[in-house]
Amino acid sequence: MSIFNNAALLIGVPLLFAFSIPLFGLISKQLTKWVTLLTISFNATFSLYILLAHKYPSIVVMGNWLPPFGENLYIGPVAALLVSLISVMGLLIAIYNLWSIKKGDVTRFSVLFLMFTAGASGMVLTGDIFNLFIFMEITGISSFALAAYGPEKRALGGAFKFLVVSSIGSTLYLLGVTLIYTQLGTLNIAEIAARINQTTPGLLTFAGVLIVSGLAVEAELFPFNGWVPDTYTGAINGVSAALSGIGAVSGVYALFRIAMTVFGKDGTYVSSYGNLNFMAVIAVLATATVVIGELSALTQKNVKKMLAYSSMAQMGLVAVGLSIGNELGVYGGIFQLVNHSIAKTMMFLILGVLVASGVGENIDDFRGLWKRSPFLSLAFSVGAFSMLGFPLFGGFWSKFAIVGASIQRGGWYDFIIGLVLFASIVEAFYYLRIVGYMFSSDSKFPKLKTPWTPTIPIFILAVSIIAIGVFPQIVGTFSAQAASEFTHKMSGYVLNVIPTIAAH
Amino acid sequence: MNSNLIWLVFTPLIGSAIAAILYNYKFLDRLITFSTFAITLFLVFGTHVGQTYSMNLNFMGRMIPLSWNVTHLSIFMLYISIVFGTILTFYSLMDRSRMKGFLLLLILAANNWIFTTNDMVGFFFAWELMGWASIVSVLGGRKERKSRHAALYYALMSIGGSYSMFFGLFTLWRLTGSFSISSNLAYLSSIVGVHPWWVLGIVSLFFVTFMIKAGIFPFHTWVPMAYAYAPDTFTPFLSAVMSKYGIYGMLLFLPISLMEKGMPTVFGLPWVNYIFVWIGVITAVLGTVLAFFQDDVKKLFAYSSLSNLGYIVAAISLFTSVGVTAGIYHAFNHLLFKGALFITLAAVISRSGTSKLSEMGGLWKKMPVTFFTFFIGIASAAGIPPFNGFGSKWLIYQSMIKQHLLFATILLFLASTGAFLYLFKAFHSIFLGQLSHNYDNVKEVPVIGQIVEYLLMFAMIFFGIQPGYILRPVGLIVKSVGLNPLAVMGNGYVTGMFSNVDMPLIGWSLAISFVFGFILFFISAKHKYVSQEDNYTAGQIPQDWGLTPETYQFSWKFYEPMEKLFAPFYRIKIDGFFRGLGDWTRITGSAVKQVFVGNAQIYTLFAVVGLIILVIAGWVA
Amino acid sequence: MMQEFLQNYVYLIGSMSLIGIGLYITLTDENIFKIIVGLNIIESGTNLFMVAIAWYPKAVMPIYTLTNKLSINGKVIAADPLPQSLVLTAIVIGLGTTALALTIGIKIFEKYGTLDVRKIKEAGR
Amino acid sequence: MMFFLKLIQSIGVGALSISVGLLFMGIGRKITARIHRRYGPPAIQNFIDVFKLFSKNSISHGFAYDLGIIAGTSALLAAVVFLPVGQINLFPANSSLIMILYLMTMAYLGMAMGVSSSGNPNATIGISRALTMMMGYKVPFAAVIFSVYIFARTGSLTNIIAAQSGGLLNWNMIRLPFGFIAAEIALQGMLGEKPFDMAIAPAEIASGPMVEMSGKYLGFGMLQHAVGIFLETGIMVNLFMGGAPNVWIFVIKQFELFFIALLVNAILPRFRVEEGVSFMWKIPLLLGVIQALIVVL
Repeated sequence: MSIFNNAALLIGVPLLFAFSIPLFGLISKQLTKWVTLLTISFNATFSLYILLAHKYPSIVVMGNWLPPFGENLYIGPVAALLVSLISVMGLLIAIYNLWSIKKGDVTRFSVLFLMFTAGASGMVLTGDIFNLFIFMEITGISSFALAAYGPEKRALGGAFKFLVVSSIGSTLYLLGVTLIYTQLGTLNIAEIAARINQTTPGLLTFAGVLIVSGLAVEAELFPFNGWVPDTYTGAINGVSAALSGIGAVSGVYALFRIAMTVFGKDGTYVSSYGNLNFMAVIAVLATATVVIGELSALTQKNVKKMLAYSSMAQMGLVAVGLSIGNELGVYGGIFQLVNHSIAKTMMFLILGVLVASGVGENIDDFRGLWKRSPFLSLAFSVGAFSMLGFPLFGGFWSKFAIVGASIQRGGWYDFIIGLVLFASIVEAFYYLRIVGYMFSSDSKFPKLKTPWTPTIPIFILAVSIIAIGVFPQIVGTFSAQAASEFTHKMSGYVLNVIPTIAAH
Repeated sequence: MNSNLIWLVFTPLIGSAIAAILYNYKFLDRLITFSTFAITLFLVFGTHVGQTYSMNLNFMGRMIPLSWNVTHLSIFMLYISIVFGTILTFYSLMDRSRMKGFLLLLILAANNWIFTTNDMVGFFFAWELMGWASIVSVLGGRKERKSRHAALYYALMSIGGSYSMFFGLFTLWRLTGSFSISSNLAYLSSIVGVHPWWVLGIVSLFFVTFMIKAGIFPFHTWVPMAYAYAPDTFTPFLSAVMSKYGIYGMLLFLPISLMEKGMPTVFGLPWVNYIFVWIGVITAVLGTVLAFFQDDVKKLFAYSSLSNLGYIVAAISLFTSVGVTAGIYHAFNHLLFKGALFITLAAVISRSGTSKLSEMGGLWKKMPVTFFTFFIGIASAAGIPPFNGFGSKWLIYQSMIKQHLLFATILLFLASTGAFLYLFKAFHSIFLGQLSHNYDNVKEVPVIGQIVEYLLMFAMIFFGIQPGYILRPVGLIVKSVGLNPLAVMGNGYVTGMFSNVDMPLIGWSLAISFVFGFILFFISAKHKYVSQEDNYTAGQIPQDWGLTPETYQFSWKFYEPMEKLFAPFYRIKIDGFFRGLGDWTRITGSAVKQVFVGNAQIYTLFAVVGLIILVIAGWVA
Repeated sequence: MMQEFLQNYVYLIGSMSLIGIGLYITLTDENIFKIIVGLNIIESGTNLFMVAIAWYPKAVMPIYTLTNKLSINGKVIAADPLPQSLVLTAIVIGLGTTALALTIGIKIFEKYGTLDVRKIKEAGR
Repeated sequence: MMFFLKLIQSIGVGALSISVGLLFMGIGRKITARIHRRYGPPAIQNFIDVFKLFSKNSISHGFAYDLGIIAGTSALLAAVVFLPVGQINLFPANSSLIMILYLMTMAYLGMAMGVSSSGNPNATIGISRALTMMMGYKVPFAAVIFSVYIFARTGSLTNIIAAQSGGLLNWNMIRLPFGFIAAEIALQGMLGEKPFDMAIAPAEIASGPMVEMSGKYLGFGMLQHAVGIFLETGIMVNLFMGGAPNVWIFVIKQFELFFIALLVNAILPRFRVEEGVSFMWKIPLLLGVIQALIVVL
């Protein structure tokens, strides 16, 4: 156990600045965006430092109360990777927002955006099951408000749907947490994980069902994901990017932290305590999500809605990978999470730039885009190819690992991956259709003038997709460590937090 | 050491990156593509059989060994593909089509990787890379809407194929724990006697991929679309080189059939091989029958490619020494003559601006070099000695008859005769007959194109009368897969089982009889040249009733009697199956989409119902 | 007997009933504000549930004074104080959510001109 | 030295094939006339015709026309040297039947190219009909030759002849009767005689391929036809009648086959193209397949 209390700044600094932004807002509204940017860039720098300087595994203890008595943050390989991902995505979206958020309530948008990032980072970092709820709600409330931001009325509808479903979800989660607390009398994830076998199996199963259902709302798993298409479509593109690049990341993380670390059994394939194997449950839900998401996107004429459905399906793929429960599968799942976050963020940002320059959201408006804006259409294709898992792009490696892991596991996972691959063919159809439209030359419209500010994040994201595709070690090293953390519950997590705890 | 194998892959990748950056400068893009092909060719000169190289890829948190291994087959394929690619890219220097050089280079990287790799990770990576690069390449055709549809269709088939291979390679990995191709094949060979059905299942997963890529029945439906609507300069590569990847893959797996002791046999062949022979024959006949009636010249030759790949598959499926020799030899010959034909087609289409047979005609007066290249190309394709297509077709017949596969042989002969028909149809409709006044200003292709055409003509004649230069390396390949190679008596001989053919002798015989023909022609009475309208018309003057060269050209419904004969065949639509699958998926998609009704309450209801189901599941469990 | 049962379980039953009532309202009432009220009732139910599980019959209050012994013979007899503090947090969060939901509700009424949840959807999906 | 010897011998075979072919054509005209109760031209009329045609001025449509028509004759002459003619077998190691058949295709291609480049649609229609018909007769013929291949375990004409040595009963004609009948019908199509002469139907398409030919071009056409008759009947003789000990018997055997074709030609009307092809794919193919089954099983 090493203690690295400074890491608390990853949550503290954004929260501090989030609430002091109204003060900056008094000086200038535009200033608040720069404050957001700087704050998140601090977060990004610091989290990347933690990741690259290998400052993990370590914990943050509050007020010198060592866990299990005090609340703690745990920075393991997973948390370090995902918090870096969240911060970097946040930073890039913040750069985009410099250009995109001009009118309206800029100050409050900045507040909400910082809170959103802080909440998501908190979800990933926390080592306490109730704090997870709190951060979830922080993320949730700020994302409802962000989703409702903007001039369009569909944003409000989407945000409301998100709010209702998400409220139910968090209630379910809280009920589940309470049930576990009645059994074990603790809220520390490590301690619960170590003592989970001391619970009554029936109650544990019930609690697990509640928690999995609650977190599946955030992780966008069917049938808890009804909000996804409307919210993603309704929100302005920067927010959609943040929801898929940041919100979904923390949601999936929370789901699998509970399912694998808390409920899981150590073993070659993670399975769970209780009467129901939650990994299998998640696998079924995730497969349904992939198939339903891709099929729904197939006939979609609105590109933004198509991206929303695709986002849902991709989260399903991530969950399929993680739920396989062997090291390779988790590796693939985490890798896919990173790839999806990068690619989908980039595609939503591109869509934002296009919509702002007068290109519509419909697929027909993408005709001849190659002639009008080569850079954006190339970047969009790169993102699409990464989604489809084409080699030389990041998505290849993650899809490769996920398929490999499920076939390695065999049994009914062969069937699952068959369905997933069928859905991938469907996905290939609608993405390649857009690419085909973009590269046709029958556009009569003039060239687009692309503003340079949003071009920076898009360029960085596109280059990083190709970089990951050519050198998969960039992400692979970390996601391999993450896989080892997820699949070795005791040595990977519990003993790093509470070294003294008796092995069960 | 032996790191040049790595550079075979990296040089095209680097070239591709540079070409992509210079995309807007078309000539530079093409120039870099050509130079990269040439440099890669030099790298191949430094490659020899038995070279190996391996490196570790840090992947999945462990080291995955990537290995390269140069076999006789791989070096043969490398040479023929890269030499042809170099010629093609040289041709493309003057070309106006929308082929993207950097995509071609990506395919080249994949090409070199596929042919030299000895691990399935690299094979799959390269396969997928080749897949998407070719899909995007198809997008740039002249008719955008159609090429988009073709690319999508091709993409779905190709990706479906890749996923089949995905399953196969990981299943092998699960069984053996290794990605190495050679050790996995050895493993399959060792267990084929014990669990033939298992091996059959795994191998068929791979074979689906290869059949899709090679366009073998029943996965041939993408071929005509993709070939026809790809950029004109890319189609030669698609047809000549890329269809051979499937053949290469089949050749990797076919040696397993030698070990199939437990399986029943038909005509001395394991029944799986027997089925594949018939699949090849069906492909050959199907391609021929469908090629008769195409009006789009590229589609016609796409079906022709289909037919020729059917020949190759039928031959290599026999897996006898003559069969494999004939198959590989025909693969080479097909690469050469179909490459030449598609290059001349690109030249014709770029000059005339149309690919419709019914809109062309009489172009031989305007494009004589192209005309002669095309003539020798169709002579090769029809298997006329001493051009290069004959030897392999002849060997294929012999290999089939050796196994007493009489009906298959008859059908192949039918396909070959039919080939002559559609080849002549294309030849007539493009080059012969009446020259339309639209093409009065058509010029011969530029010098670069003419150089390429002369080169291809020379190659088709040279490899026709000197088949030993190909048969010797093919013999080495045949030996390396564990069969007895055919004896090669000399550079000029094709040695069959039943008889030999001395190709230079045929060449001499033809040449001398032509000399006599010309002497007779020139010593006899004079002739004068007349215009194309000056025809025998039973005393009437066609121009009087408004006849133009276009209406005087016979190119519509060229083989109408055949159309009547084959009418029952056209009702069977394999394409319909895939389209039906697509429609079904789309309908399901529209239906599934209705799940997301847009009502917050319904969404909540979903969540609650999901919860209840999970609770019940937990209860029951 | 009955009384004892009620004494022991009244809060649990009550909290479950509240959650049920809230869910029923959320699922059946088409008015946005009533849905928000339903959500709020669910939250109250959850909070009550949390408080209820912390307490058991004859538990003493968890404040250490000279007269209020928290344990007898090493057995804890005080109520668990932690859930109560958790509930405080949850109530605050619930407040935030409700406030935001109401705001969005008002905005929806302004833009859509209706409070019927069934009519808040986009054309063409 | 060897080269020149072979060269001169080849020229001799070529000259033989031309003369025998022209003679057959002439005799054919005579016999047909007699069947039609006419007197008919003398048997050497075709020699006279060829000389006459080569000495007349003519019109041409360009070098593709010239080249194609020369190729039509030359390629057949190139093929005929590989045919064992009685005791004359110039290249015994190189008499593969399939090779000869494919080399003949070169002649068809040349002819087709030449007449099509003239730009007269009648010629092209004739070629289209001829090729369609070729598709018809090649298939039963292929069935027969592959049966012979399997039966004789060889593909070389030299060896096929050797396998039939030893008297009439060893002839493939007797041993493979169905195959012989099928090949005989296919020969009718190959020679372009009625009822399979739709390619040159004078009343419909003005003699088809020959429509633009005049002077020496028509002369080349006649030579091609002559060599074609010699080659096709010669193949049949070698395949089914055990070859011949010397040239004279060989020619007589050829004539027997040609005579049957003539008789059929003289009394039958013409098929339509698709009727012709479907006839070929019904009766001769069926016979060929029956023969093949007998051989294989």
